[in-house]
Amino acid sequence: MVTTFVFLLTAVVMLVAALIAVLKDNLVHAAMGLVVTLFGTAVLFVLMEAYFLAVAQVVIYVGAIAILIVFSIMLTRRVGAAWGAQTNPTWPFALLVAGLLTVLVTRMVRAWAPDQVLPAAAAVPADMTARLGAALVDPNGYVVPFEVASVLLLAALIGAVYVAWGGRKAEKETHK
Amino acid sequence: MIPLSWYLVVAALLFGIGVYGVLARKNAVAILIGLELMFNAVLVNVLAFWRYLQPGETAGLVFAVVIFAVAAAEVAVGLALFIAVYRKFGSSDVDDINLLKW
Amino acid sequence: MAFLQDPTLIVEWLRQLLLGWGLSPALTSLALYVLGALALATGPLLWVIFLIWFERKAVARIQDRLGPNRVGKYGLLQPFADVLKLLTKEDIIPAKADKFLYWMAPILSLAGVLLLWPAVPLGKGIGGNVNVAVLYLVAVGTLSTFAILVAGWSANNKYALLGAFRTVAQMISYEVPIVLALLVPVLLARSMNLQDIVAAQDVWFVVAAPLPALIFFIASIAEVGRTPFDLLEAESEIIAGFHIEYSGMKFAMFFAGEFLHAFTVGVLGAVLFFGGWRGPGAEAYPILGLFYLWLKAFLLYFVIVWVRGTFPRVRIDHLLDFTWKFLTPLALVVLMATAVLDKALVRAGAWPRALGLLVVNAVIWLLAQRWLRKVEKRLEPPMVAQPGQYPVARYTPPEPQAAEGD
Amino acid sequence: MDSTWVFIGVFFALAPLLAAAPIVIGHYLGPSKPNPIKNDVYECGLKTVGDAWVRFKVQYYLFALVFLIFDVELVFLYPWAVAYDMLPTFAVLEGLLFIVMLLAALMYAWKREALDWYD
Repeated sequence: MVTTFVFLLTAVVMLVAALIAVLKDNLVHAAMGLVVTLFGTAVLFVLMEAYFLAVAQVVIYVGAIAILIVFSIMLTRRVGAAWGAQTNPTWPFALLVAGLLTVLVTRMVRAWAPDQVLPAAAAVPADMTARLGAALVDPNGYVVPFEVASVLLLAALIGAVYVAWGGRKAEKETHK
Repeated sequence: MIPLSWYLVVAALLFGIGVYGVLARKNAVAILIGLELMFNAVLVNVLAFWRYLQPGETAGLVFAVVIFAVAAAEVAVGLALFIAVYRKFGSSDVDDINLLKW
Repeated sequence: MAFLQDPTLIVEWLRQLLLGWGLSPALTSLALYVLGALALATGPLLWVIFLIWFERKAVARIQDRLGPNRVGKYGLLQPFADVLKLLTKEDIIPAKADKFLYWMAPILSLAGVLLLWPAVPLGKGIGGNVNVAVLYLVAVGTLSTFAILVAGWSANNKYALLGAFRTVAQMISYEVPIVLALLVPVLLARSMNLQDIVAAQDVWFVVAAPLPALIFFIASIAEVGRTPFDLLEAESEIIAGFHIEYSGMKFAMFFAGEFLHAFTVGVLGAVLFFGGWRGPGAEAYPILGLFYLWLKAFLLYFVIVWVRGTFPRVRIDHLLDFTWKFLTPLALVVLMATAVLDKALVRAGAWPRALGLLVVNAVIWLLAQRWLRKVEKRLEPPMVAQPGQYPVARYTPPEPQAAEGD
Repeated sequence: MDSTWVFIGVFFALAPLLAAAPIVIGHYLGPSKPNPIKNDVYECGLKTVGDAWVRFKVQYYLFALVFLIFDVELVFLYPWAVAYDMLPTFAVLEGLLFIVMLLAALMYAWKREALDWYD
């Protein structure tokens, strides 16, 4: 009962916030919509008893990714300037594609798993976080994705710093 | 109890909204916002399947964790490119960046 | 007095009372949750009023002043007078402000601090028992960061926005060493649950992990934005930073949030490194555990106030260098050393393990000191007093530059 | 569902209300005599410089960027630390390799002067 109510409330808030995120011309408001959606996702994770991932979702998405996005929006805009239209003239086309995709997937889901509920025996083990940690470094488990992720992040950092930052000397010259 | 399909429908709607954002927006950061919505929809999907089909296994959780890493790398590099372009062209509109047009 | 031995009895008593009134069991549980949340949230909020008085008085004494002494005995009623004044001040909302976000920012700022409290274990079996508590603390901390960004943005004042950028850059930079330092107690206790972390401290973790404790403490002070890391809102130099456009009660909420956050840092430090509610007799009488926790937290809070009263403000480049080029690498090295040694010493018993880790921490600290001396020599000319001269570095005016926004 | 998480949910609903209450009370208790000058942007004594805008400073972005990468990698390490008793020596080394990667990322940003503050 309570979980169903919380789920429905979260879902509605999330979807409205997601609409704000893609429709608002004021991009800071759009980013705030994104933050609310990300938070709602974390609530859904708690409902699914994936507690570690719920907090990780908030730490990574809300705490780091959203802040990076908000930074980029605020840094590239004149304070007090008008936003102007943020939508392409071809938006009806986009609406058509997105709408078709959504309807198709939703119909497929309804047809495939109409009312599958949780099996009675399906409990999440209490030490799930420890199991995840062990699996991440287990040679027979997922050690390759784990190490590849670290290399990917290292590469991303190097690439991003290289692209965005020319070093102090180059920086001084571009601003002269 | 909440049926599995509810989670999947919410994820599908979220994904659709994200697709619309990616296709309809002008500003590069706004496109990234749409992309993030799509990533989140995928995360909800993955975890819903984990919870309902294999709650004792770690595969679903590992999948979600790897998606976190990929999303972070994508945002970092995407925004770095955006900022480099902004510094070069003084605009954050993808329509204005048309060097490859000719 | 059974209550002293088991405070959960009060919950049972309330539950029976509510059930006796004819409420359904589900509704009773909900009412109890709401009551508990109200108690846990209003307690810290009222405590803040005392903290404000204490801090003003303590800093005044450190600086050889009297501090508040007019309203009530020892000025104890001063904060109440302040609250009354702030409540009846005009609530100015800038005409061009982004109204909704402008209202949200102070609320988020204070709520972000209050939300840390449900994770804190207050005694054996009472208080927070969250299975991922340590990361929960980090996650809730991001709300405060967001509040500042939103506050700086919504007022539509470019100085507020600049102040917010700088504050956020500082906060996220210091979050890295905090997250790294928090990893060490988690590693030692094999759990993210603060209740388990307290239970694992047969030997306080400050013995096994003095450097992470220090890193956590320093970085947390910076995260709260207190002196010596408060240059982003330095009252005596620039006006305010991100809350420049806030007045009345909204401004007070930012302030209350900061004071409460400082005390909460004390509480978290006590839980993570100083044994939390543990102490003689705390197992038998959980109320005593609450008292121990409060005492330890208050002592740590006093150190924060002491630091505020004594240290000069640091410069922004020093501030950022300090976290990225000293605290973060140090925390990484300590983490690696702790991980390796802990695996080797895991069967040695509590005290040998703690002492072994202590020795490693000491060695790392000495090496870090040596490295610092080396870097210091390379960077700046030594500030040594010559005969007849004051030991003051010579000020060289910066080269004149074209007018810049920042 | 764990009961502590229900409690946290209730707390999440209540804490903002508690923080909002004094603000709302103050809003209605205080006088309200707005005028255009009072509600104008507050800047140091001088008249507002209209189109002066915040010059883009890539520094802020770089700190946020390095922070993002660190944050993600550190979150990965928490389950590793929790599972420490279950890990063989080999798995511990895997974790250390991960931390070394992090150190390498820090070194790169450091050497590229991306972590320096300049005016």
